[in-house]
Amino acid sequence: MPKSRNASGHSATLSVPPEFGMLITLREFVRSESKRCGLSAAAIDQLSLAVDEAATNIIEHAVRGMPHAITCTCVIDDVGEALICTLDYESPMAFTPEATPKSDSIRARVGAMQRGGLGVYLVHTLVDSVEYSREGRRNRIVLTKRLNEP
Amino acid sequence: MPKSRNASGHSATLSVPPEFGMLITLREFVRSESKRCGLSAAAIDQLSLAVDEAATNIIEHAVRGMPHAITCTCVIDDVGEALICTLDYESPMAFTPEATPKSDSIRARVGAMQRGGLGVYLVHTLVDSVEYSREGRRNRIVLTKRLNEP
Amino acid sequence: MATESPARFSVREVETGEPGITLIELAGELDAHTAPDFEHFLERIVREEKRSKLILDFHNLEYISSAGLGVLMGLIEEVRAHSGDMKLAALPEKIFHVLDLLGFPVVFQIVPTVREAIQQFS
Amino acid sequence: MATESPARFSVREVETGEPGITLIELAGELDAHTAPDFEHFLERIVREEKRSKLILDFHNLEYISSAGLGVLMGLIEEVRAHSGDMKLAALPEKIFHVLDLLGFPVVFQIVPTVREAIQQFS
Ligand SMILES: Nc1ncnc2c1ncn2[C@@H]1O[C@H](COP(=O)(O)OP(=O)(O)O)[C@@H](O)[C@H]1O
Ligand SMILES: Nc1ncnc2c1ncn2[C@@H]1O[C@H](COP(=O)(O)OP(=O)(O)O)[C@@H](O)[C@H]1O
Repeated sequence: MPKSRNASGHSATLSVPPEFGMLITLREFVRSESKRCGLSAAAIDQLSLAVDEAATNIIEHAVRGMPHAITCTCVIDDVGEALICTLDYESPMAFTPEATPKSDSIRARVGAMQRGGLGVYLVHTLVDSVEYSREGRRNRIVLTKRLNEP
Repeated sequence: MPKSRNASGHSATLSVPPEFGMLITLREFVRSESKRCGLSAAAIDQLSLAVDEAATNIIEHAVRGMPHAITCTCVIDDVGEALICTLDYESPMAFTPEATPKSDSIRARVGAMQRGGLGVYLVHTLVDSVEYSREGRRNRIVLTKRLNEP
Repeated sequence: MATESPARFSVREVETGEPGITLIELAGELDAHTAPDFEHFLERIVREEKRSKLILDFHNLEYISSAGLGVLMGLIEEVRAHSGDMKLAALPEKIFHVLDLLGFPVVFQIVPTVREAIQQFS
Repeated sequence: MATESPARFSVREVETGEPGITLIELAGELDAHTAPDFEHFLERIVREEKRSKLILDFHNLEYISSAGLGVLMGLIEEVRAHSGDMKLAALPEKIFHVLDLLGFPVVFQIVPTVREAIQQFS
């Protein structure tokens, strides 16, 4: 389980209706929060793209047209080493990708000019860790991005 | 009463703990939402300053140290002519400024080098209308900014 | 609800003076919300107007997600089937990074400037 | 909680080469959160170090709210009581607008450039 105290009290929470038109609002929020938390410009670009891809999938495959908001929070972890960005949404079904796509299979797919299937790979590649969990009817995707790139 | 349907369904909502450190997050949210809604650069500056001043007062005079978040939404009104930005917060007391400060009295105050007392004036001067209301234990401040300046 | 900003993404054709070459300029943020506009625009050019020497000028593009990349993927084979190509020109570094991560340079001609893309077609 | 960005507001002294003149450079966003830093900085200069010919360089200041303006208001009389002044130089247009709206130009010397502010003191 992600440390749920990180999603509480001392951080801002954005909630958006599950519409593609809200992706820009979500990205801007992640950008401004991760800047405030001291992420580098490159890391901000990577995290905001990862969040966009994860949220695009949530909207596309899980909740589009449903009335429930997707919420997003960004906080620094307890030891001050990483930004933890959490997406939380209500959905009738759990979701955890069976296996994270590998770089080779993505390159093969792109090389064969097959459309789609890039989102989950990007999410996992652009951040340092991704955790999926479900509590009641809510799914949570937690993306962790280290403040100091290795 | 402000049109409460504007604060629902189809807009993003930001909620922040009542701390001055969250003002930048709030301003960035208002900036990105009002840009998305088509406000001019000058109007974006004015609205984000007005929201900052109103929220600074909420934190300073009403809710600092309390556990309840301040929420903010920005939506276009039903006729597409103005952006409606709503601040909503729980507070033990209602708040409506007795009289909106006049330009002359503000200038006299500044001329006499008296500190403070500029926030409410700025809020009212920078937007086209300000409405205060209370429902249960929640206060609401609704700022309206026209899309096309007169 | 009139919450669309006119300015967040745009795609338009720009005159090159070179007959047979179509220059398309992208600007703003290309995501799952704006990708359909981009797709309709390109489909009209490729399917209805049967143009096949395309240069996409990325210079003013600020953001791209996989939804935008999917549009390119969806049309590249069709363009090549008409003996044409779709060259990607003037990519900002952060946009190149995303394409590079996914192996796009293997499939797409990525060219430093629009001028060079035109020369390659001529 | 380590949620402070080091970069959102800064205030520092810059050498002018002119004895007796103190040049202070502001950068970033000055709001109710960052105003206390600014206030402590200025109080040290005015109260502890008793310096009174101050120029504030606003060139890199991106934002100011009434909390930041309150800091200026809180010290201007003290500076003048020591036969000095606090001149505001190189204001970005949008920051000037806010000060102008509140009648600050009646109280504060607002000068186009740091160079002119130095000349006025010399
Ligand atoms: N949040 C989610 N909820 C349900 N299914 C998802 C979610 N995210 C991804 N998926 C599933 O994983 C698949 C792969 O996603 P992705 O790599 O983004 O490619 P694409 O969306 O183009 O199919 C999707 O087709 C979908 O079936
Ligand atoms: N949201 C609020 N809740 C309670 N009181 C408020 C609120 N906003 C303003 N006030 C009151 O109005 C007064 C004037 O506010 P303002 O013009 O911002 O000046 P200042 O905050 O410097 O006193 C405040 O001192 C406070 O008493």
